[in-house]
Amino acid sequence: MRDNIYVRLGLPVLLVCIVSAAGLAMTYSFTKGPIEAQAREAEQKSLTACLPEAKTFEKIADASMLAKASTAAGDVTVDGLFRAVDGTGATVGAGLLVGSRGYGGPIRMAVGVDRNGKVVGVTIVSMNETPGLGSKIVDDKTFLPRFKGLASADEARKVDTITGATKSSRGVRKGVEAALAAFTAIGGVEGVSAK
Amino acid sequence: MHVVTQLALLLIGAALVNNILLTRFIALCSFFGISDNMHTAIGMSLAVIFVMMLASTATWIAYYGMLVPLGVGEFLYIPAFILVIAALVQFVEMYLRKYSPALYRAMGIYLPLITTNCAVLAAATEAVKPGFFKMNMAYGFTLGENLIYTLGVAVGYGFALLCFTALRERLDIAPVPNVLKGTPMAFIAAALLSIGYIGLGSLFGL
Amino acid sequence: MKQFVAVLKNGLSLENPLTVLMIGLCSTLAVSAKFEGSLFMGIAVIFVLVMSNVLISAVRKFTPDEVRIPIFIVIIAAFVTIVDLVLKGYFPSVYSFLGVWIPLIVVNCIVLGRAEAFAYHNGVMLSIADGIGMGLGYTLIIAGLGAFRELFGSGSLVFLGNTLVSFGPAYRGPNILLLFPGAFLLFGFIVAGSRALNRRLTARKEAM
Amino acid sequence: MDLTLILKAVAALSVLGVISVALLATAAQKFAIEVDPNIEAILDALPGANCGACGNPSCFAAAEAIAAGRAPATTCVAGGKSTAEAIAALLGESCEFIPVVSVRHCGGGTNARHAYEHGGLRSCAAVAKLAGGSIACSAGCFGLGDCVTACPFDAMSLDERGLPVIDLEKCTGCGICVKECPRGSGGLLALVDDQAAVAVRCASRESVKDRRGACSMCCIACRKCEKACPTGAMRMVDGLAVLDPKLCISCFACVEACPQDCIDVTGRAASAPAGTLDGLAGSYAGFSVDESAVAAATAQCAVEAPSAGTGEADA
Repeated sequence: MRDNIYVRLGLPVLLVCIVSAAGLAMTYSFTKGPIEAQAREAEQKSLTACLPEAKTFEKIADASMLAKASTAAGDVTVDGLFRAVDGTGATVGAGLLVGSRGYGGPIRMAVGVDRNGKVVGVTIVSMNETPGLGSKIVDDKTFLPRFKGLASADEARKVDTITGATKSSRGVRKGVEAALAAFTAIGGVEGVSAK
Repeated sequence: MHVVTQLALLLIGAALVNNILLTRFIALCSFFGISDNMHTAIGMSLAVIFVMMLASTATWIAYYGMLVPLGVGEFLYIPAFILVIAALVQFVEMYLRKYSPALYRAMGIYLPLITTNCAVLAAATEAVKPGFFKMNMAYGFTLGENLIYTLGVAVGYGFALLCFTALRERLDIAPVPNVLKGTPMAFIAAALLSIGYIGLGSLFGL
Repeated sequence: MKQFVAVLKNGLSLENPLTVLMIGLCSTLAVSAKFEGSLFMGIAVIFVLVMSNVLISAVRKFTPDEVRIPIFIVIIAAFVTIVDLVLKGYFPSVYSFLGVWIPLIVVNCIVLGRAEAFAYHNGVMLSIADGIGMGLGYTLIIAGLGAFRELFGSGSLVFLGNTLVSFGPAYRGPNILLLFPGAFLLFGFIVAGSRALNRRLTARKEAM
Repeated sequence: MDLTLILKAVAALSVLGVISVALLATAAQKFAIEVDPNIEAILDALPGANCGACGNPSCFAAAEAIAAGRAPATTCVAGGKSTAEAIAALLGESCEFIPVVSVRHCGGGTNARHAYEHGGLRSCAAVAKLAGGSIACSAGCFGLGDCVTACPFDAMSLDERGLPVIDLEKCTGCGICVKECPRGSGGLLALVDDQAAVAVRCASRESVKDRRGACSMCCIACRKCEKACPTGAMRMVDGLAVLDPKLCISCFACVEACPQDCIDVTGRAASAPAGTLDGLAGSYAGFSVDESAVAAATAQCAVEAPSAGTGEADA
């Protein structure tokens, strides 16, 4: 008995591990599609909402560009850079997905920037702020439009925060600042449209 | 210098600003169970620091050494982490009991309690998944950052636990309305302490 | 069948709420800021409890005592991961709210405790009853708390994007209810209230 | 369906599973320690989730506490009723139910030296928190009566010495006073077999020198009781006299032998029928002793026992 204690104990655990791993792998392959579709849809939706002029958003995969953007963004994460293309195929600006720190966790948002480097719109992709307080960044319809037309991080810094949602709105502001800085760092619209 | 500052901020952020007990509300089961006695609280805090460092190193290695290369990290991390943590903690407990009875009596008896302590799994999970602390590093910590972060979480846990235990010891003798005596009053005290911790929210702009 | 109902009721009995408060504390407190989130959390816990209870009770004869905890934990973790993936795929907003709490169901004392205390010693049917009873008890508490905190804290109750009840824009709720400390305060008073109630009931019983 | 993904997942988790089991199996063999089978049986009945909700650091600690009688069968919150029943059944089989009563292990009161005068809240719990308590002895009674207030059966009262006296007629052995007493865990108040006929009125674990400095009534570890006891029921453990109630034949030889008046007649044993026999050694002015009860108690004793008046109280 002493010799095969490893077998006696190990076999059941091994079986359970095999079965659950197989089961999970299957579940994963079933849910993988919806998960990715969800993410893509949410991305596209918020990008379109913040830059309505554009028809499609092409993801920029250039690693050096992403690195430049990340450096410029500082402690805000840059989750994606998109080339905004209108119906005729001309580049009308850029969409940036950034994640900034809110009160209840990360605030992920999409920032649309036009050819002149001005903010066209900001939408919140996901956030986890306290309902009724931090969630005012979405509920207060006057807040997000405050960023419209800003052209530099310095200008963005002057936007007023919402009472009772200071930390959350500061998070949004930081996100916009970082997005603008990243946009400048990758060479503005020229950098974006270069293939 | 920049790296050092960043690590220091990570440590403070994990320990105070995002205190696992009082601002994140993780690991509360043992928080109330174990906080009525200073002696127990100290033993528990030490054990938590020790186990968390050990466990998060092990889970980090399991994640980046095995799950990620195989491309299964996305969906296998929960069973893998909890398996590693459970086995490791039980092993350490048995080892201490046999070879270091003094250490075992001081903190070993709290080890089993830590397996099911949410804090360990939470810290291990957050170290590899996007979440609260991921603002400045896209996804996942390096091993060094992971250690610093875990140390912060664990120390923050211990500090909050000791603060609360001291409060409760005083509360025992305070003239509290009869119906609030005991657990209800402990909750209310925890609420006030938690409000205090929220005040740390803007520390160093973290 | 009678036993089934008895076990089911046990989970929902008068004592359960307080037990739940004390041992499922972390998630109950943190997640109950929103009705929607807490309802989904409750459903997730019911699912995990029932499924893992069934499986554990089914394999209990082949489980060596020494390694039962690792085995239970892996089974529970597998179901938790399924919940995690499904929520991520189909309810992304709920998923982002629950966040780290989904993985933490694994270490929820209720789940592991019930697996060990009940499913390991009882048949499959009874284990299902126990899982449903305990899970429902948990869900009732957490959803009730969530509804209370969201309604009185923010003035409206939102479920999957639809506003169910609203006090109108003029309502200014106590912000503390929405923040974490509010959960502590509320809990303190709930425990005190139920204790006072219990005392009164006992006193009345004695008087009779 | 992605077969390679499934294979990879299976491989990853299996490897971790095997490593974990190997660790545990090795540990179970290499680090094996003998455990009281009683504790083990209770541990098996407990959930083993180690959640800490019961206030014990682990299920093992809880099992130890239950086995030792320090915690009730219903200790486990997570396990609920089913676990409690299983444990109760275990306890019922493996150890007899012994009716217990509370007993005080301190004879200090007015004889104890005070470290400071406490002018604040009249509560033992409060005093215990202030610089380790108001009396010099680290195990003695503060005499502020937290236990008296806590007793739901009205079985306790403070006497002239400032010590709680337990009416054994009323005491149900519920253990609430032991829990309430800030020094209950140190053995100042304890639940004992209700057949125990004598009680050692000292619980100090300090050195004998320190004890003497703190209280004139302390156990001085002279071993006279041990020598006097015909059955070996009275033994010296860590410098403190301890009674094994199972061996005690209620001869009261130890009560007579004790030069410190530290051993008292107590208990509701058949040989000591009356309710309160506390302080029987009779050295305290104004403390009444039921002479007839003592007479009845001693009459049934084969060995010569001290009568109340001639006890070594005068020694």
